[in-house]
Amino acid sequence: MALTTAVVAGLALFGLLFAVVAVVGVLRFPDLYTRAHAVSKSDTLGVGLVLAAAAVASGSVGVTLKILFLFAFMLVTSPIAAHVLARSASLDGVEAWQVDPEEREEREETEDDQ
Amino acid sequence: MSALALELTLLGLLVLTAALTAVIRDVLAATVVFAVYSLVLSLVWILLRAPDVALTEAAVGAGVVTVLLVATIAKTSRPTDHAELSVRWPSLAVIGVFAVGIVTTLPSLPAIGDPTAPIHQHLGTYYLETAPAETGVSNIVTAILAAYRAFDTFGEVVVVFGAGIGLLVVLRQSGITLQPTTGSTPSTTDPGLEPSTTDPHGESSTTDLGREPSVITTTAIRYIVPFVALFGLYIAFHGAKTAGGGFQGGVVVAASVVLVAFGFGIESTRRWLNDTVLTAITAGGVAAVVAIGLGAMALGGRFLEYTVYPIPKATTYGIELVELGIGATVTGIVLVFFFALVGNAETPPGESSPTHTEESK
Amino acid sequence: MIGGDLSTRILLWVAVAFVVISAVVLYRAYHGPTIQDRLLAVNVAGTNTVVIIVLVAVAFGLPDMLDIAIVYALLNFVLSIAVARFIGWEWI
Amino acid sequence: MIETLTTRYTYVVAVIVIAIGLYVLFDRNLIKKIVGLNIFQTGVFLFFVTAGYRTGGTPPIASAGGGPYVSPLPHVLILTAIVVGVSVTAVSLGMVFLLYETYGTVQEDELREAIHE
Repeated sequence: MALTTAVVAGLALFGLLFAVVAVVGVLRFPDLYTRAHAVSKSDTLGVGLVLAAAAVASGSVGVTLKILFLFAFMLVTSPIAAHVLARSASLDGVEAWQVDPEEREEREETEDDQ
Repeated sequence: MSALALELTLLGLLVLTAALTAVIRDVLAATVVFAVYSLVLSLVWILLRAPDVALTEAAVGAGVVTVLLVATIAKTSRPTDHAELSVRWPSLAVIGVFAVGIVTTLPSLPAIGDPTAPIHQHLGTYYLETAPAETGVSNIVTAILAAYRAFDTFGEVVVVFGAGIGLLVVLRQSGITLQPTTGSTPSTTDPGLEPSTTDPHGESSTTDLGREPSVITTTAIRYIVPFVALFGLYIAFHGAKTAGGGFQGGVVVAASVVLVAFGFGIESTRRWLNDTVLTAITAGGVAAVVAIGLGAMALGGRFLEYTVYPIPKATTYGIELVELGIGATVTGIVLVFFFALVGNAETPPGESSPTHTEESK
Repeated sequence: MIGGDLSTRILLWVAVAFVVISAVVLYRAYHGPTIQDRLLAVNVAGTNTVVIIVLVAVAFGLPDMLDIAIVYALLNFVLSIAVARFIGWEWI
Repeated sequence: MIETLTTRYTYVVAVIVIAIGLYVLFDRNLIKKIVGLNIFQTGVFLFFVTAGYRTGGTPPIASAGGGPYVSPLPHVLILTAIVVGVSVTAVSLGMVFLLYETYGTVQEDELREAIHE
């Protein structure tokens, strides 16, 4: 009994970590493309791990099959949704974020004299 | 303890999203926050052990209302990009007094979940005990909906049907009809939108949205649509055994057609699903429910009295057929909503209305 | 029964964490400079909702609720594509 | 007061959501009015479904030895109400679009002036 609880706890917390990372990415990243990038990767993985934890905790085959289908579906659709958003943004002329030129020169100077 | 914590955080988030929708000035940002509100609400229904209501909220919130709201916003106003907050204090004060007034009456209600509350005594227990046996259907909510209150559900189907017709009538005033533009007439002279030249074999080179859909989306949609449609039918068919029913299944099936519309161009989908098919589905659903009802009267029973039919387990089949009738009607009507409000891609709003000025609010 | 053994309690507390995450994502939904940012926030909130539904379904032992999670996964995808494609056409 | 909060907190949340729905209903923008109407409706639905809740209850789907069921009656009423609510929302969005087509605005005050001309 303790083993399954440990597995469930491990999977769930690890998955939660990735979900938190995804949300931090969504909030902190400078422009849409990096945010979409964060969501499509980290969120999908985080969700997958937590779903695995739920499947292990449920123990019944029926529930695990449904969760498997759910994860397979989200594995396909979540990145595509992020792709569609990014594409619609690029067609709308949302520019990607660049380090602005002055900042880049300062950075190069600091790297030279290190 | 943890269940209570989940319930309180969900209710907190529910109030937060509702309040945020209220204070955000930009209408599109408010609609997006309203979509999150609908997600949280569906979770609250699950915690209150109402799977049917949660499923309907899911189908409605994510499937119909948000898409229609965003469609109307994109067609009417030019939302500002910076969303500032603004609060109208006088109306807040008046409504605050109103809310406090109601809250003071709450102590007279029984505590939440109290088994001795009157709702669990009289009628509720009757249905819980007799419904499964009498109707042979394990989902008691569907049993009540389609058997005991079949006439009311019939009224609900007619309301949905009426809404579809009402929307078409309203939109006809502004020159928008469901007629697919036959042939490949260039959509508008506006240079911005390339004319949607449809090749002879019907595959339009550029979609009527004026943009080539990315290969990723079309192939993904091509593989996903059958699952979405199949799952919608499963919900509609299986409404008697597990949570689900005609309405929720109908919305999911309609969502699969919306996917096709966005994957392969609204124009070609409308030509595939032209008016005869749409009217057949919607009218067919309502006609099915009426036929079952009148058939019962023909056999000497009352309107929609399934037990009169000679076949064994008549009520179960009656319920499932009525649910399918609802499903068909709802699929047709949601598609009418979609094609009417979203579908007329050829005439971007600027052109069709004479009085529309360029910098409209 | 519900909060009974340890694994269900863990699942429920992880569900609470996901609700908090959805609340935090609201900032992007409100502030997001472009429309697509807001849609991304709804997308993340939708995925989180699916996970919460599965966790609650397993913790409370209600297998029927998984259908709701699947419906949400399907409709969130449709919502993202429909709105993103639709908005791309307009001048917004 | 505290006793109400601890045993009837969901009703209090329902009342708050109804109040917020009313507040949004008074907004200038017609589309936000429709969103406000939806929020107001869901507040009432929350009130109904919580009334039917029963501690330790299972969903009203008959299964062998299903334990104390939650009362199915509010669920049935709310299912019909949500369907009608969607129909009202769709038709009112159509009307907002028609108003925009003829008067070119969705703001209530600008609309009133445009109608008076």
